[in-house]
Formats: sequence, structure tokens, C-alpha cells
Amino acid sequence: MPEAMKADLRVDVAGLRMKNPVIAASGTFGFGREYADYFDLSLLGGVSVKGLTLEPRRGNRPPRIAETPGGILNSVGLQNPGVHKFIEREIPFLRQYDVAILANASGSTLEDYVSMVEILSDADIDCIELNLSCPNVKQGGMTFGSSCPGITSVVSECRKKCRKPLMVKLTPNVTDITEIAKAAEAAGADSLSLINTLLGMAIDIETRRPILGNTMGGLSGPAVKPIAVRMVWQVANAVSIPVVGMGGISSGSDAVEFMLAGAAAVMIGTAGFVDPLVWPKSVGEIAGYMEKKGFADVQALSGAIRLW
Amino acid sequence: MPEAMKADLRVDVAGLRMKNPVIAASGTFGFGREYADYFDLSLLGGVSVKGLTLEPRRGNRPPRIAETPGGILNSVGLQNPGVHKFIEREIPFLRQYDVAILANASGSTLEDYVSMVEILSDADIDCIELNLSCPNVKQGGMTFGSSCPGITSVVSECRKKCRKPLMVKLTPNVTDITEIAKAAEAAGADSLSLINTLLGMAIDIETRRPILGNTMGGLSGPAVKPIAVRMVWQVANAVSIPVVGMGGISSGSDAVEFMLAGAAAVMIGTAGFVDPLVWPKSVGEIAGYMEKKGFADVQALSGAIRLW
Amino acid sequence: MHRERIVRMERLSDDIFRMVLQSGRLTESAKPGQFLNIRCGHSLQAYLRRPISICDVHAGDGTVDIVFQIRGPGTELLGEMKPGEEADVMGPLGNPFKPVNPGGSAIVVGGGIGTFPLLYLLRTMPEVKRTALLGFRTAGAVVMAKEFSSVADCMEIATDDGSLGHHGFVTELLEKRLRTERPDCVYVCGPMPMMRIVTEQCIGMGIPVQVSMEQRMGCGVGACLVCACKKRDGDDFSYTHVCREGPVFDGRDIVFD
Amino acid sequence: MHRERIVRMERLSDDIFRMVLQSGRLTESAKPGQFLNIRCGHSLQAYLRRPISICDVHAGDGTVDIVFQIRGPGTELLGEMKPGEEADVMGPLGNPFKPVNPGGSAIVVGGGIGTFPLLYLLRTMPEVKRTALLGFRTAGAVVMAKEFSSVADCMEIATDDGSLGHHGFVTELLEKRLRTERPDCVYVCGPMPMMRIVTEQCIGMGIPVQVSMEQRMGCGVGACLVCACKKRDGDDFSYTHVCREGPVFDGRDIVFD
Ligand SMILES: Cc1cc2nc3c(=O)[nH]c(=O)nc-3n(C[C@H](O)[C@H](O)[C@H](O)COP(=O)(O)OP(=O)(O)OC[C@H]3O[C@@H](n4cnc5c(N)ncnc54)[C@H](O)[C@@H]3O)c2cc1C
Ligand SMILES: Cc1cc2nc3c(=O)[nH]c(=O)nc-3n(C[C@H](O)[C@H](O)[C@H](O)COP(=O)(O)OP(=O)(O)OC[C@H]3O[C@@H](n4cnc5c(N)ncnc54)[C@H](O)[C@@H]3O)c2cc1C
Ligand SMILES: Cc1cc2nc3c(=O)[nH]c(=O)nc-3n(C[C@H](O)[C@H](O)[C@H](O)COP(=O)(O)O)c2cc1C
Ligand SMILES: Cc1cc2nc3c(=O)[nH]c(=O)nc-3n(C[C@H](O)[C@H](O)[C@H](O)COP(=O)(O)O)c2cc1C
Ligand code: FES
Ligand code: FES
Repeated sequence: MPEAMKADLRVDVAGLRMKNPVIAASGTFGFGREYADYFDLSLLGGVSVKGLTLEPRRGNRPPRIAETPGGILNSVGLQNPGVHKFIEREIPFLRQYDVAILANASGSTLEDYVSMVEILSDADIDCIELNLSCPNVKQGGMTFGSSCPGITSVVSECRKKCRKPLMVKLTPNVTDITEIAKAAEAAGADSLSLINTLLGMAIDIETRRPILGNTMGGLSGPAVKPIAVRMVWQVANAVSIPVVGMGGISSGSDAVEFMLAGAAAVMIGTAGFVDPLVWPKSVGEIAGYMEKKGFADVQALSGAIRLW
Repeated sequence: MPEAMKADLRVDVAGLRMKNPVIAASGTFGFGREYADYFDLSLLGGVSVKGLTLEPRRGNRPPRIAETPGGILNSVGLQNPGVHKFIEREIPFLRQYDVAILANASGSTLEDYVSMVEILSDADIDCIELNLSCPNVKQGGMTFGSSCPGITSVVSECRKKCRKPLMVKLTPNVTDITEIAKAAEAAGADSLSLINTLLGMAIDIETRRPILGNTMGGLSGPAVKPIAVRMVWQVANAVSIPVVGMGGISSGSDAVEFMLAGAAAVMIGTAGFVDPLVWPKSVGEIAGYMEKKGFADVQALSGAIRLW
Repeated sequence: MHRERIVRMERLSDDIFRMVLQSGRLTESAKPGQFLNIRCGHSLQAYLRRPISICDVHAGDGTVDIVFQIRGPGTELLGEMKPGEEADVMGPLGNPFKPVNPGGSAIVVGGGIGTFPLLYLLRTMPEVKRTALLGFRTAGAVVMAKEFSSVADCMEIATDDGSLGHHGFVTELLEKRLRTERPDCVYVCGPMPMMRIVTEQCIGMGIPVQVSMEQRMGCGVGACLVCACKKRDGDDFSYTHVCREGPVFDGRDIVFD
Repeated sequence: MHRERIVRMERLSDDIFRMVLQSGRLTESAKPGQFLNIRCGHSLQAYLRRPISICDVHAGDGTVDIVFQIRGPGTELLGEMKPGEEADVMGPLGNPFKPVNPGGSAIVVGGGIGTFPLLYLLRTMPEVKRTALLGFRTAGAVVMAKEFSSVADCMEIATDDGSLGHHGFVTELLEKRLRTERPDCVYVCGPMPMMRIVTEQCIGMGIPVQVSMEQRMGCGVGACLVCACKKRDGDDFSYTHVCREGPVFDGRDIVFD
């Protein structure tokens, strides 16, 4: 690629415009404050904030994390200060940076989801990411996201009230993710993000207790990457709205793998705990790959897999 | 535990009697010949042989393996010499050892499964493991195993003809594995084994091709362990027939984790590629754990998790 | 993140190692009670970083000591590191102990690996009357007694099996002392039951107590909310986070259960 | 499985290393064309063992050489191993090359990392007229030319960029030779396209050809059936397995595609 043709990293994910396709994944990046000490948040395309609910939530009993081979289980259980405090305290902080804000929204009931969407539609954010896939709460979350009727009802009701790009986050804990994805698309989702965590469990054989205080938790990190790549590939081929891919991404190369599979953008979570610089560094690594391979526009990477 | 009370490792998995609960997992141990050079097969409780079909199968195009963080994807596609050659050539070999033989049986159609069960019921084996969960074949396998009607039809038809302990192997690629497990139990399974591999995919970003010649494959190895432990725990609590647990077991400690979750016995596959001695060594490690913790009978380990 | 050179590795006991890092950055910034979050290699078995407290700081030669016990795969890998190699550390992280004013008096109560962060705390309060009460399983597990006795005005050791010092719990040593002394602050770090007893003792007597909590961590910086610990919240409780709000808390704020 | 001591590590080029293992067991048992399946540590990124050919055997001092190129995480970890450490190896595995009878003549054709197993093959046929045709990308990538020239009666090198020897492909060197010579066997190891061309040339001329195939492996011993390679089966094909039936095959049996 000639020098003049610097890789163009801008993406437009169904109305969510970002200067590059790298987003910090919800629940792994707080509201950005903590990592602002480590790098300039403006280097990222977007930040998906910690999962929000109408009222503050206290979260699950500890321990909330267990380490597994190449991954982690978490059972945070959506601890958050509530959507109002988010709007009041966190948006102004994040707005100091040139980075898209994705508000990750959860609820226990259909009404909760609709209220969240109404409230967030008036807030200064760039996208609402409906979390229909949290495995760590008793009500809502994954329950809605793992059946077609469930997802159809929540997404279509939210759609009516939503005045922001509406991204729907899918759970991998389903038999056929393409059916769920198509139901979300049909119900009015502007884009999809996947995967949330896989339901898992670990036992301490010394004490014979589950390591997590909540018994089960959500698996993320490198271990899940092949499952996530497969689902992104399947979903990207099943729907015509853009897909944001995640699950175990730990480098720009991993991000490229998801984009080749069909992702329009990517999110990175767990790997950032090990190396916070993976977030900004991946942006440069994607650009490096594009330059080496002669891709001028990052959008051309999406789905550029060559099948056998 | 007093010296006299040596750990009793014998298990009876619904008629499958073994001197210890460690079984080599199907597809990872051939028909035992290859590893007989590495250790005495009589050290194991059982061997589940490579997945068998009525006719010989050639298997899928290579590459058939991809490495992923802490795991592997395979897409062998049930290459095997057919059930008749198995009976003729392999059973006599395995019968030289004091080890239970589990015949892992697959088919493309309901009729295939029933024929396999009829044929194997007359063979000198100890258990039939119905593989309703192979993700690497177009017909049969996972298609049957991922819906309740599918599993009900195959298991109940097979039950009618089956004169061996009937173990049904479940796929983890489902929304709710307890429903599938309960359907298999209701249809007449004597026991269940889980998990088979998780559907995954990996892309070589240099060539932009899927690494596997078959595009998608089945994920196994340490990476899947927390998902497998969770499913074993859920299933063991949902059914009253015994459950054989597997997925990423790499040591006696891992085996104990599955037994605490509710498994009556365990299978070990992928980890044996890295260290073939993991198969026999795990037996001793389980005994060591029991002696340290004061369990006289291995059956008491099953489900001995202490919930919070 | 930061790559710090290991200049020395010492085995202090069967399973306890001291790692000495050469780092002007750390000697200048590390405060007692803070911790480092250290990467233990790229192994399949220890994906996450491990939190290890700052144990001592030597401004003179620009080195920092951390001391750790081999507990599992992560600390095992740490123990295999060699002088000359670089450790990948984040930190110093977390909130430090608040010192007692010069002229005052302090008692530190440590149990097992909980003793390590207390050494540097004592060193930073030279004008305070300092008592160290340290509990270990057995005589063979006692480490850094010399270091502690050199920075404390008074040191007492308890072992569970009586093989050295007081036969019994370190909490008993504290109880005895509090019959006759009233320190300006008690600092405690160790197993949960020990911390609970000490905290209750102090609160009961109206003595300020600072506790250093442990919890399994993810990010170590406050972003993932996994390192939850119960905190009094009116009549109820809420979850605070050990890595960012702690690890040092006012004992009155913590709910032990 | 077997732990073999590394006695030397040598860098032969930018990205090619020779690892010398002290092992009476291996020197006694290893045959040319066989391979070892080596564990590359306990990293998250290289879970499986890696197959590496026996490159040379020195019965005198009981050592075995393997030579490998850094390609990815596994070989990178192998390259970081140090003399004194032990390598965890399975093998020798697989079927060896069949030698030409004393008095006969043989040509080995190697490309890149495919040259490595051919050295030991040549060494084990001292009474055969031996020609080595070796292809590399560029002069800087040429390794072990001296070793090859010492065991071959005649050696020719080709480089893709012409920076050393023949400018072009090693297959061209073979083609030229076969115009005037008729060896008793051609042995080939290297990239698939090269192996296909050589095999077709030989079959066309009725010259026996033995090929050493590569495939990603799981178990390395024939148990998992992942290392499939197409084999002629009447008018059709079936899948044979590189680790157990190979890696050396009669060229006539293989379907290249
Ligand atoms: C703020 C803080 C400071 C610490 N300072 C020190 C120190 O100075 N020296 C020292 O030896 N240890 C210290 N620890 C404990 C140390 O982090 C754990 O021992 C270590 O993470 C265990 O890792 P592992 O892989 O060796 O063992 P694992 O197999 O992960 O665990 C072994 C045991 O340690 C417990 N454990 C695991 N992770 C943690 C964790 N994050 N916090 C508490 N317990 C855990 C487990 O419950 C288990 O019983 C500190 C912990 C915290 C939270
Ligand atoms: C029988 C046999 C003998 C071999 N002998 C040698 C040798 O003597 N010296 C040497 O340098 N290499 C040899 N190889 C190739 C070597 O095994 C691979 O280069 C190595 O496995 C790559 O591992 P990695 O983690 O470094 O790279 P990876 O990231 O795993 O792969 C890097 C590249 O190597 C290819 N590759 C990966 N695994 C294999 C495999 N099992 N077989 C072939 N290609 C693979 C991939 O397609 C990729 O292009 C041999 C392979 C086989 C099958
Ligand atoms: C500690 C933790 C908390 C999480 N919280 C949320 C959340 O609040 N909302 C959400 O949609 N996803 C949440 N996730 C899921 C991640 O956003 C992401 O989907 C998943 O971790 C896979 O990506 P990764 O492997 O890169 O972490 C959480 C993940 C972790 C590890
Ligand atoms: C190469 C390979 C081939 C397999 N073939 C079969 C098979 O033929 N039949 C079957 O039921 N399971 C098959 N499996 C699945 C394993 O038996 C097991 O369920 C799975 O690998 C999880 O266990 P592990 O992580 O210990 O390998 C295969 C797995 C691998 C890795
Ligand atoms: S470890 Fe992530 S918030 Fe404390
Ligand atoms: S690698 Fe397992 S059969 Fe060849």
C-alpha cells in the first residue's frame, strides 16, 4: 500500500460511528476512569460501560471470580450505581474523551428494559447495547436472550422507544444462535454484539465448595475464542445488520480473526486485565495487518474470510 | 484413613462395572493399540473406542485439527473402519486387557443407530455409548442430540433393541442440557456421558482461510473444563441415572472436580495427547485424594460438592 | 505493564520466597499496604496477574522487596523466576495504611502471609512506639523475625503448635496486651477469622483498627468489580472493592462473615 | 514422557535453531525420517506437542540433533530453551525412509525445513552414491550446507532469488539431473507443491520416490486420526495418517491436491 493510503479505520456500525473498530467490553472497563490512568481513552473507538440497571444493584456474594485454563469465570451480578448516577456522573467524565459511549442496559422485566431505553435515549450516549445475555442474575438477562419469543418481545418493545442506535447483545448459551440473531434483527435491532459469557463452574477440591459464591458464573477470555469466532461467523452470515464480535480477543491478530469472520467491530474485555494496553495496542495492530495485506478500508476486512 | 482402608475405586455405572472410574474418551484413544506401547491398558477402568458407524467412513478433509488457547478444534468426521471390522479385529485385541470396552456408536439416520445397537448387543463389549453429539458430520450426530424430540426418538428406538448398558453421550451445544438429559433418561438411557465437543472455528489470518478443512470443528481440552463441570453438575442434579463426566480433564484433581460435581466416572481425551500418562496417573491421583480426604469408596465422591 | 528487574531471589522457608526488584519508580511511589499485581508468565494455569503486597522498600539502593508463599500455580511460577529476569508488574495499587502520628503507639497483628505488608508499615513510622505480634503455623514457617525485630520496639511470636513463642493464636497475644495498653491504632492482616477477632476486640474497646483485606482479583484497578468485600451501609451492607477502595479499610467499615 | 537433556543450542540462521539432545535411548533407536513430538512448555498458546524430525544422530557421543525454524508460538518456545534444561519428547515416532541398497545411488531433494531430515538419511547410506539437491528462499536462509556436503557425494543448492547457487526452484535441478541420471530412489521433503512436482517427475520416469509428508498433528501416535493425508485407494482415495503410516510414504501412494 502506498504511504498516502494509510489504513482507514473508521467504522459505522448501523449509526454508531467510531474512528476505529476497537471497543472496551462491558463489565471489564468500569466507566473508563480506572484505565484512564493507563492510556488515553481517545485511542479507542468506543467504551461499553458496566451493565446498567434502573436501580443501583449490589451484585452477588463473593468470591466473584475463578480462574480456569485460559479463562475466567465471573459472577459479578451486575453491580452498578443505577442508570441515573451513570448519566449524572459518568457520562460527563467519558465525554472528555473522543470515544463513543455504549450504554450497556439490563433489566429484570420487560418494563425495566423499556424504561432503560427511554431514559438512555435522552442521555448523551452513542449507542444502547441491550444486554439480553447476563448469566449472573436470576431474572432477566439470559432468560430473555435464550429464546426467540423472549428476545422478540424485549427488542420489539424497546425498539418502539429507542432513539439511539440499538445494539443487542447475545448469549452463546443457546442451541442455535442464528435463530436468536434473526429474531433480534426482525424485532428491530440495528446491530448485534456477541458473545456474552458462557455459563460455567469451578470447584475447589480442597474445600469441595464452588469457587464462586454464586456457584455458577460466566466464562470469558482466550479459552472461549473459537466458540465466539464460530458464532460471529454464523451470525454474520445469517443476518444483514452489522455484528460486533468479542470473546477472548487478546491482540490485534485476534481482532482481525473476528473481523474476517464477519464482525464490523470488536470488543475486548478479559485480556485487558492481564495487559491493559491490549485495548489501545490492538488498534495499531489492526492497522498494521491492513497495511501489510493491502486493505485500505477496515470495512473491507469484515467477512473477508476465504472459505475452502 | 487407616492403612487397611485402601480407597475402593470400583464403580458400577448402571451395569457398566469398572475397577476404577477413569475411561479413555472416544476418538482420542483409537482402539487402544497405540497407547498400549505407553502403559498397561489394564490400569484403566474403561476404553471408549473411536466413534463407529455401520459402514467404514473416510472422514473429513484435512486439516482436521487447530490449536486454540488451552484447547483444540478437531473435525475428524468419524473416520473409522466400520462396526464389523471393529468387532472382528479390535475387540479381541482389547480383550487381552482387564479393561471395560465402551463401543461409541454413531449413525446418519435413526435406522443406522438401531442397527448399530443390534449389532453391538451381540458383540463382546461392556457398554454402548450412543454418540448423539458429533459436531463434525452433516447428518445424524448432533442433529439428533440437540433437540428433545430428536434424542427421544433415537434413544427409545435403540432401547428396544439394546442388550447392553446404554450410555447416551450429550452435546454441550444446547440451550438447556438438563432438558435433553431428562429426555434421554425418559427414553430409556441407562446412563449419560458429557460433554462432547463445543462447536468452534479458527481462522488463519495470514491465508484468511479457516484452519480446519471442514471450516468448523469441535472444541475440547482444558479450555472447556468449566463449561463441562457446570453441565455435569446441572445434569447430575436433573436426572437419577449415573453421569460420566468429561471435558478438559488433565489430572486426577480435575477428575475429582467432575466427580464432586456429580459424575460417577470420568473420561479423559485431549490431555492425553500432551501426556499419555495422564490416563493411568489420574487413577492414582484420585485414590490419593480419597485417602487424604478420608473417602473410603469412590462412589461417595460423586456429588460430594458442598454448596454455599 | 511496567517491567522491573529482579535483582535477588531468596528462599525464606520451605515455601516462602523474597523477590527483590530494582525500581526507582517503585521505591519512590510505594506506600505501606499497597500491592503489586504481577504477571506470572504465560502459562495455561495462571492467566491472571497475582496481587502481592509491598513488603519492604529500600530507598538507599532503589530496591523493593515482595515476599510470597507458594500456594498454587501462579506463585509457583513466580518462585521459579530468576535474578536478571524482568517481572511484569502493575502498581503500586490500592490504598495504603494510614500512619499513627509521631509520638503515638501502634500494634501490628499479622498472621502467616499477612505479616508481610506490616514490615514496611513499621519501617515508615520511626517515631512511633511499635509492637509487632506475629502468628505462624509452626516454627519452621516463621520468616523475617529478624527484620521485624529490627523495626519494632517489641515483637512477640505465636505459633499454632507452640514450637516457637506463645502456644496458640496471635489474637491471644493482642488480647493480653490490650489489657494494659491502649495503642493509637491496631493494624491487622491475615486470615479472615483472625482479622474478625482482632477487629471486634478493637472496636469493643474503641481502639482504631485498620484491616488489610484479601479477595480474588480480576483487574486489580477497580474496573471489573469482582474483588467484592462486605461493607457496612447503614443497617445493611453493600459491596466495596478490595483493589481500589482497599486493600486497607477502617475495621469499623467491614462486615466479616 | 521421555525427558532428554539439551546439551547445546545453536542458532543456524535468523530463525533456525539446532537443539542437541543427549540421549543414548534416541541414538540407539532413531531412524532417518522419524520424528519427535516435543512439548513446548506449558504456555496458553502452544498446548499441543510439536513434531520435529530427527536431523542427525551422533552415536559416538550419544547425541541427537533436531533443527527447527521459528514459525509460531511452539517453535518460539522451543527456541528459548537453554542447555541444561530437559526437553519432554515422545518418540522416535513414525516410519523411516527405506534406504537404497549399498552400491546404488540416491538423490535427496529438500526444500526449506524439509531439508533437515535428509541429512541423517544421507549419513546412513555410506555405500550409496548420494546427491543432495537443496532449495532455499535466499542465501541467508541456507543452513547446514557444510554438513550436507560432507555426507553427500555431490550437493547443489538453489535459491528462489538467485542469491546462492541455481536461481530458481530445486525441482529444476532435479529435472536437469534426471535427464542424465537414473537414481535408485529419490527422497523428497519440503513444501507440498515441490513434493508434488518431484513425485510426478519420478513417477513419470518410473523412478522410485519416497516423500515425507507434513500435517498438523494431535496425538502423534495414530490414535486421534487428525493428521490425515490423501492416499490412492483404487480409483478413489482414502485418508491415511502422517504420524503412524508416515511421515514417509511411497510417492505413488499419495494424492497431492
Ligand atoms: C491485596 C492482596 C495482597 C496480597 N499480598 C500477598 C503477599 O504479600 N504475599 C503472598 O504470599 N500472598 C499475598 N496475597 C495472596 C496471593 O495473591 C495469593 O496467594 C495468590 O494469588 C495465589 O495464587 P496461586 O496461583 O499461587 O494460587 P491459586 O491456586 O490461585 O490459589 C491458592 C489459594 O490462594 C487463594 N487465592 C487465590 N487468589 C487469591 C487472591 N487474589 N487473594 C486471596 N487469596 C487468593 C485461593 O483461595 C486458594 O486457596 C495477597 C492477596 C491480596 C488480595
Ligand atoms: C513429521 C513432521 C516433521 C517435521 N519436522 C520439522 C523439522 O524438522 N523442523 C521444523 O522446523 N519443522 C518441522 N515440522 C514442522 C513443525 O512441526 C511446525 O513448524 C511446527 O509445528 C509449528 O509450530 P508453531 O507453534 O511454531 O507454529 P504454528 O503457529 O502452530 O504454525 C505455524 C505454521 O506452521 C504450520 N504448522 C503448524 N503445525 C504444523 C504441523 N504439525 N505440521 C506442519 N505444519 C504445521 C501452520 O500451518 C502454520 O503455517 C515437521 C512437521 C511434521 C508433521
Ligand atoms: C468481570 C466481567 C463482567 C462483565 N459484565 C458484563 C456486563 O455488565 N454486561 C455485559 O453485557 N457483559 C458483561 N461481561 C461480558 C463481556 O462484556 C464480554 O461479553 C465477555 O467477557 C467476552 O469477552 P472477553 O473474553 O473479551 O472478556 C462481563 C465480563 C466480565 C469478565
Ligand atoms: C480428535 C477427537 C476425536 C473425537 N472423536 C469422537 C468420537 O468419535 N465420538 C465421540 O463420542 N466423541 C469424540 N470426541 C469427543 C471426546 O470423546 C470428548 O467428548 C471431548 O473431546 C471432551 O473431552 P476432552 O476435553 O477430555 O478431550 C473426539 C474428540 C477429539 C479431540
Ligand atoms: S479486581 Fe477488578 S475491581 Fe478489584
Ligand atoms: S496425530 Fe493423531 S493420528 Fe496422527
